[in-house]
Amino acid sequence: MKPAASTDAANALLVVNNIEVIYDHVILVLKGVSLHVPAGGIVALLGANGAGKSTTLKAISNLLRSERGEVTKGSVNFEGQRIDGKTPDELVQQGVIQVMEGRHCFEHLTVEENLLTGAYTRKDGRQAIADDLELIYTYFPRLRERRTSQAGYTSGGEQQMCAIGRAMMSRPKIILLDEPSMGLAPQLVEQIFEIVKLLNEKEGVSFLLAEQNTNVALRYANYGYILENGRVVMDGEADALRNNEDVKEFYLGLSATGRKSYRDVKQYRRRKRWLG
Amino acid sequence: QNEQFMPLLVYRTGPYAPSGIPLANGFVDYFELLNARDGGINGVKITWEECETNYNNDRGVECYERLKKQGPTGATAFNPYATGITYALIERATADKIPVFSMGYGRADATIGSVFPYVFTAPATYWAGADAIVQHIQKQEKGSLKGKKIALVYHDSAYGKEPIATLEALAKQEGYQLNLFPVAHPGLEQKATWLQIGRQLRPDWVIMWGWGVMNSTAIKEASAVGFPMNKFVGIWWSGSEADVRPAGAAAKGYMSASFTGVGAGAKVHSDIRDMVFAKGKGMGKDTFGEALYNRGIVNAAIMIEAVRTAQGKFGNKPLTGEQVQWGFENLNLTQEVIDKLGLTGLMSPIKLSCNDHEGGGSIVIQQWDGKQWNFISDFIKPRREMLTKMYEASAMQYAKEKGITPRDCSKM
Amino acid sequence: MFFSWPFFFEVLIGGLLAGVMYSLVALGFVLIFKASGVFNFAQGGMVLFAALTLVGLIELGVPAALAILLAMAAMVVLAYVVEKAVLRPLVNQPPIILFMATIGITFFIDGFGQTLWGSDVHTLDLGIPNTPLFFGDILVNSFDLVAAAVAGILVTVLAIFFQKTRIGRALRAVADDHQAAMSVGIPLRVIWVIVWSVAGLVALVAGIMWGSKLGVQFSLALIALKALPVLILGGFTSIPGAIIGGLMIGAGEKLAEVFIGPFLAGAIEDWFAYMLAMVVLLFRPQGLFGEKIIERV
Amino acid sequence: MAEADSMNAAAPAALSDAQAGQTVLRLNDIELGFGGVKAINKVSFEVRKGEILAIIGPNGAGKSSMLNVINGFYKPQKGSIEFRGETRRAMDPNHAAKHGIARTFQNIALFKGMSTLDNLMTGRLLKMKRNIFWQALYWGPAQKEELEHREAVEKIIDFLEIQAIRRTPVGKLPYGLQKRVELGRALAMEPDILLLDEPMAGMNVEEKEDMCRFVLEVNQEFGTTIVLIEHDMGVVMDISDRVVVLDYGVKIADGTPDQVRANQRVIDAYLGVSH
Amino acid sequence: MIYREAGQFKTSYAADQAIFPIRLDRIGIAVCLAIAYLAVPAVANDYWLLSILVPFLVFSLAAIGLNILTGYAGQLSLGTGGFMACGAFAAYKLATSFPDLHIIIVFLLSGGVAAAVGVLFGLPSLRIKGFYLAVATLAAQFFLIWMFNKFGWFNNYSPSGVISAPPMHLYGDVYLTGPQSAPVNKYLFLLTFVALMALLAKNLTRCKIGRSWMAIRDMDIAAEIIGIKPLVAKLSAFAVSSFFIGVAGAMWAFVYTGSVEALAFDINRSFQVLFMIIIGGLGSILGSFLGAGFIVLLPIFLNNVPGLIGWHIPVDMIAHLEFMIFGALIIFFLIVEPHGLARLWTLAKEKLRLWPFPY
Ligand SMILES: Nc1ncnc2c1ncn2[C@@H]1O[C@H](COP(=O)(O)OP(=O)(O)OP(=O)(O)O)[C@@H](O)[C@H]1O
Ligand SMILES: Nc1ncnc2c1ncn2[C@@H]1O[C@H](COP(=O)(O)OP(=O)(O)OP(=O)(O)O)[C@@H](O)[C@H]1O
Ligand SMILES: [Mg+2]
Ligand SMILES: [Mg+2]
Repeated sequence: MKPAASTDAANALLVVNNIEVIYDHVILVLKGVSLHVPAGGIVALLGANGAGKSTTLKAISNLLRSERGEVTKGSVNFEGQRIDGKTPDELVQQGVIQVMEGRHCFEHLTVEENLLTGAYTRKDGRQAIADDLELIYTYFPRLRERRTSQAGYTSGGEQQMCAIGRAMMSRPKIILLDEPSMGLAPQLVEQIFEIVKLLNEKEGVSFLLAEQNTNVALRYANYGYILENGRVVMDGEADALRNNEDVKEFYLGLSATGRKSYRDVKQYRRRKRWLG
Repeated sequence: QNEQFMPLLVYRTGPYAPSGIPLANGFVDYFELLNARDGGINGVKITWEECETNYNNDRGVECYERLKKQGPTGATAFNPYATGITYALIERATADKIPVFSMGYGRADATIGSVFPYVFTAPATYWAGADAIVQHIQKQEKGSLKGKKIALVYHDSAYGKEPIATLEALAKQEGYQLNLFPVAHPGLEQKATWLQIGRQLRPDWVIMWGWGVMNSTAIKEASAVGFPMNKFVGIWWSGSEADVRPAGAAAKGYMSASFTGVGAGAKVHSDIRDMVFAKGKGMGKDTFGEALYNRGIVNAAIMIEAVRTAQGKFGNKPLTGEQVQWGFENLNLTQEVIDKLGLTGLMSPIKLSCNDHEGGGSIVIQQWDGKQWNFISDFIKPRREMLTKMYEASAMQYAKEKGITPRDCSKM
Repeated sequence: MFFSWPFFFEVLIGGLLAGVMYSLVALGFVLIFKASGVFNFAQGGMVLFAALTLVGLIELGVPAALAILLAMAAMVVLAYVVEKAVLRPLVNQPPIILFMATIGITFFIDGFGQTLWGSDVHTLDLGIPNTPLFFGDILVNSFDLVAAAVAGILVTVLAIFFQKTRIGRALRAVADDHQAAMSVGIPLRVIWVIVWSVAGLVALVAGIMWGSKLGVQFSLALIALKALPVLILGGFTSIPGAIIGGLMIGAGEKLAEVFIGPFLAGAIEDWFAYMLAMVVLLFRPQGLFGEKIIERV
Repeated sequence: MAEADSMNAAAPAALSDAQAGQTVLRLNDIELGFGGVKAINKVSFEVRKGEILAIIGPNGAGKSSMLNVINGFYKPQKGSIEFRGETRRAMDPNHAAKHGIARTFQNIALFKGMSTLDNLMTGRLLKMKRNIFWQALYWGPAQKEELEHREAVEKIIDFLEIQAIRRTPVGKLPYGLQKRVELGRALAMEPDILLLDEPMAGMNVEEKEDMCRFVLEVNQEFGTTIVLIEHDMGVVMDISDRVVVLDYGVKIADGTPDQVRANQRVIDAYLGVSH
Repeated sequence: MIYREAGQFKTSYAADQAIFPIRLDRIGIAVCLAIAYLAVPAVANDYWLLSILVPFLVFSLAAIGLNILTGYAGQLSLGTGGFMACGAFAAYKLATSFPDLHIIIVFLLSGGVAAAVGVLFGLPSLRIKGFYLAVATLAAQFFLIWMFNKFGWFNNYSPSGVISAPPMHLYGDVYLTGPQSAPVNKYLFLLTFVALMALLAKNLTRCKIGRSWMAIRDMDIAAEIIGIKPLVAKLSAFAVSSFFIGVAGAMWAFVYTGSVEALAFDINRSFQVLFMIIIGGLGSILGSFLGAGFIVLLPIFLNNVPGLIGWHIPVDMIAHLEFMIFGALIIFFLIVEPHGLARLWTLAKEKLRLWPFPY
């Protein structure tokens, strides 16, 4: 894809440095995760269920506290400043916003009101906000149709669009996207990633995306980290990862003979693990 | 340890604190006075401990259990200061042989000492109070209540229901019509009640058995529907400063029954000022001379005199509850004794016996003039022949339910 | 006792006006619930605390106007402390936990208020007249009219605050999902301080009205119990609902007490209010004006 | 009851002309609207015994609503449902559960406060018969019954390879595992028809493979009929026998995966780039 | 000794389903029971027995009852006081109408009466949820107290409306109520009774019915879809819960205070029990005990400690402090562990299991 943006941690937009996360004072979930997102980069965070992707994102956006989680070691820097002590709203104002896994729309608000809450921290006037709202509607025409429905009554996919749109309304510098493709129709998945690319190219927004859909993610990202059991077990340029044999087999479902059919994976099979 | 221990169940906090505080202060200041002035009771020092009940039955029971064994001879006598707590303590205290002195509250039928040996109701029960109020009204109505309408506004609880039987009996006897208006606890809202009374029924008199915030609310609402205050009489727990002050000017002219005196003019008051407050002791500066403060003093004094009486038989030493019970039953507070104690005008004479635990006290009607309470009647003697019959009937039923064989008081 | 129309209307009007007094308290509940999804049990305690502070200051010799300002300030400080000490550490917890925490707050401020100002009863007289007025044959109390006017103004102002400001939307978002609200950059802490402050001010107003009526004493905290049926009838989330619920409960319970009570030996108004509210809930589980409860899979 | 019997009489005729497996469930002209939104508009299709039927369509097309209609959570305004020889206006959730319809949900609907084991055990509630007094004693027949069902559930736990999380409260599990537990709960009901609403959303390829394996195995071993909503075309095309395509409330195609893949309307409405 | 389950293999599901699968826990509970039955009666004085242990046990029972309804079935209720009153008044009527009825039968029957009333007031729960239901249960609370207070029939027309327990014996001259009752007997009887009831409750909650309650609590829609009838689950929760609470109310009136008026079961009682289960832990039988212990002991502790260490604080100050400390502690516990003391206990065990490794 694109030439890799600077891999030099010092110049990166977002640097996560060896963080450790504990839930409930007893459950150690991240065991030293380091990664960085260069300015203008799209970085994918891949890994199995429970690997700690969401936790990593929440550690960055500081939403962990509200789940009784705690960063016990390491640091997070954004634009050269430490941000691990900041509140989520301060982070949003600085330009770091997260789209949470599982949508989390405001059920009782209408779709449009949901989108507008995204602009809460903005100070650039009504017109700018109205323009952006219009922009979102052009990206997601379905939302325009449902703008006056209560978000609680929209379908899963509509809620997902709503959540992404809401985050975009804050005009962030970096969006932490947690599983954007989940529950979306294939067409929409492509669309959303196209939008990601567009925002990235046009508006210079950086992305850190936790994604299960490795195929799409690696197509759009320029760098990737693979997380397993709370550790980064592999990282590299997206292209390199895509050509890695293990990634191919376990994350892309490709074998030497091309894509396997899901029908053929019936036999019991031990999964291979990188042990970090 | 030459000490006589007095347990004090108080409520200085919570919804009834406005009543509980002056009461408790009266006790404490009187004890302080006796220790400072007389060195206790015949040389036996008085000690005491307060226990906060919050006007709560189970807390009251807990306090009782906690305090009953304290002091060298255990608790002298308990003043539960709540009808519910009194009920809960009767059986326990009887078993533990500690007197329960429910002065002007609790079970009226506990007056019958042969069934309730350890419960004392002097100087007057609610039933006596109801009778005295009716007597007062009768006097105002020039002797006849025939065809008059009287409304009873009452706290819808054990306490509030106490006078109903008496008032009904009297209604039959005197020929007035009695209407009942229960007010649900805690009584913050009485608009419906007072519209019914003031605008629909329009009775000649209203009697109130209220408690806590219910009292001042009733007075306010009564004035809001234009009911005249000088036709409105409360029982003694509806007759303290805390009950009328919040109602402000509206309360002027409101009356209540009482069995204790008003003001801070008795000798005991000046003694407390000189010998307790002057030494920086005592708690009642803010509530000095209030109706309930005085009631606290009187209550403490009766208890002390019961101990003193018992000392006459058992010697000047700390006494057990059982001994104090004898003291209560043989207590004879004549006017001279009252004068000697400096309580002149604060109480009427009483004389208790084995079977009569009420002691024949008298009741007086007081009126609020906007600043203070003033007596507007003489001490009224309740008609005890009728009441005693009612007490006995009720006590016998209790005895039957509980399987108690009454003592034979003629042998005592 | 006989029935007469003028008396019926008297009771009705008296009931409606009494209901307005409940609404004043219910309003505080609605504010906090609507804006943060917390069922604030401490509202009654806040009413007591506000009134105690006000009377305490007046009794210290502070002029009434200044005392009101200081009491307002006290309520804002209280809001700040509540946010910092209670809500912040409990963000994103289920509603029952937050409800429980507000019970903790209730105990704390009940105790704290009494520690500061004592448990005795205080008279609060701001000169609101309490005289019977007659409209034709029908008696209406002037105090109740003043209370109704105050409540009317309060509701209008609050409704505008919620509808016309950007904060209003944010408040509702917080009520739906704390974490999501944080994630889009709504400063939860600021929001909470604002809401609790406003609820504190409403509590002060309720405290002044109820305190003038009952005297300022511990029992003020108990009026919360009279506000609850109003709250469920109107719906937890509706400001106008608090008023209309109040009117309905007030009128309903007074009429019931006067016209049904005598057949049931009286003192029925408390449970009648709750029964009335419950019957309404059977038909509308979210109260008359509450937001519809979303049930989906 | 009498009404139901008379309908029974008509049923065999309908069954006999089903060729590629009997029809176990047939939806006729279902219409469902919410206020202004028409979520389902005159949709009819049938579910045949032992097949894997996929329902696909863009977001908001009415797929989940369709499942809700099938198991009775939504009552359609028009149309009827034929199931087990009875024709009904709408299904009743309890009736559906009793007669072997189990499902999973798009937004996971597990019992968050309970452990995995308990969640699966809830799936067996309908099969437990002992009354409350035996249960209170937890002795004799009640205990025996409990243990029998425990054994059945343990088999499912082994099958789904979730032994390690048996005692974990499900609220704390990662998303993918929760989906698996939810499948387990549905399986514990030993259903004849299993409705799966996006069982593989949020999973990576490897996990999807596992999930497919479970679905296929259930289908083949127990002959369970499966109706499944899924957005991953790879999965849909590989494992389903038949595909129904919905687009904003209307059915636009119904056929084998290959037929559907080739259908231009489906490509326009849903697939976008061809797969 | 190391607290661990490793090395203790279970060979059957029955063993695995046991209430205390870990051996050390079993030993622990045995020790607890031994202390409760042997050591306590030997050392405790009347004050401890009557004012602390007896109410603690009665409250524990009520808390278990409410926990079944609120903690397990998720139906928030503020009607506990009303249902306790049902039990108390039913017991009184039964005991006075049929003087020969054995006291245990009286208790069980009065629990049954409370259960029936509970079911009646549980009916709205089929439509009403969450806080709305909580407030609706207040209707039950106010109505029941009003009713018992109002109609003389319930208190055998006692003029004050107070009922007091007639003397009743367990057997021979072991009296549980009335003047001849010894505190130790009351305590031992309650201990046994409550322990058995707790066992029943535990069994119910780990069985079919308990699971259907929890399912309704966690997600009622999904529960309905897997075939749980909300009607049955909710009403059975109301019935069982009210049964426990009713028995607790009867014991309160008979064994603890000996006499009560309806107002003793007012709304504050409901709140008190609710605090117990929230502080103790929703959905935990153990938590019900811990919470009851906490709420019963805390005020007594606060009242006694200053005296013991020679501090003389005026009682009103203590009372206010008690309010404040109580409030602060509730908040503190919620912050430390929103799921109550029982969860703290499990977490502690969890740590112990991992010990000496921190994670
Ligand atoms: N609030 C919590 N309390 C305790 N443990 C938690 C909590 N949230 C997550 N975990 C645990 O942390 C681990 C990592 O979870 P996380 O949600 O970060 O995984 P993930 O990589 O995002 O997985 P998925 O792809 O399923 O979303 C999991 O094992 C999970 O059980
Ligand atoms: N209870 C309801 N009230 C109002 N509208 C509803 C309700 N349920 C569904 N809808 C609407 O019906 C339409 C179909 O919803 P449904 O959930 O069935 O879509 P879906 O096909 O499952 O979409 P997705 O793939 O995004 O999950 C949507 O527009 C949704 O907003
Ligand atoms: Mg995740
Ligand atoms: Mg769907």
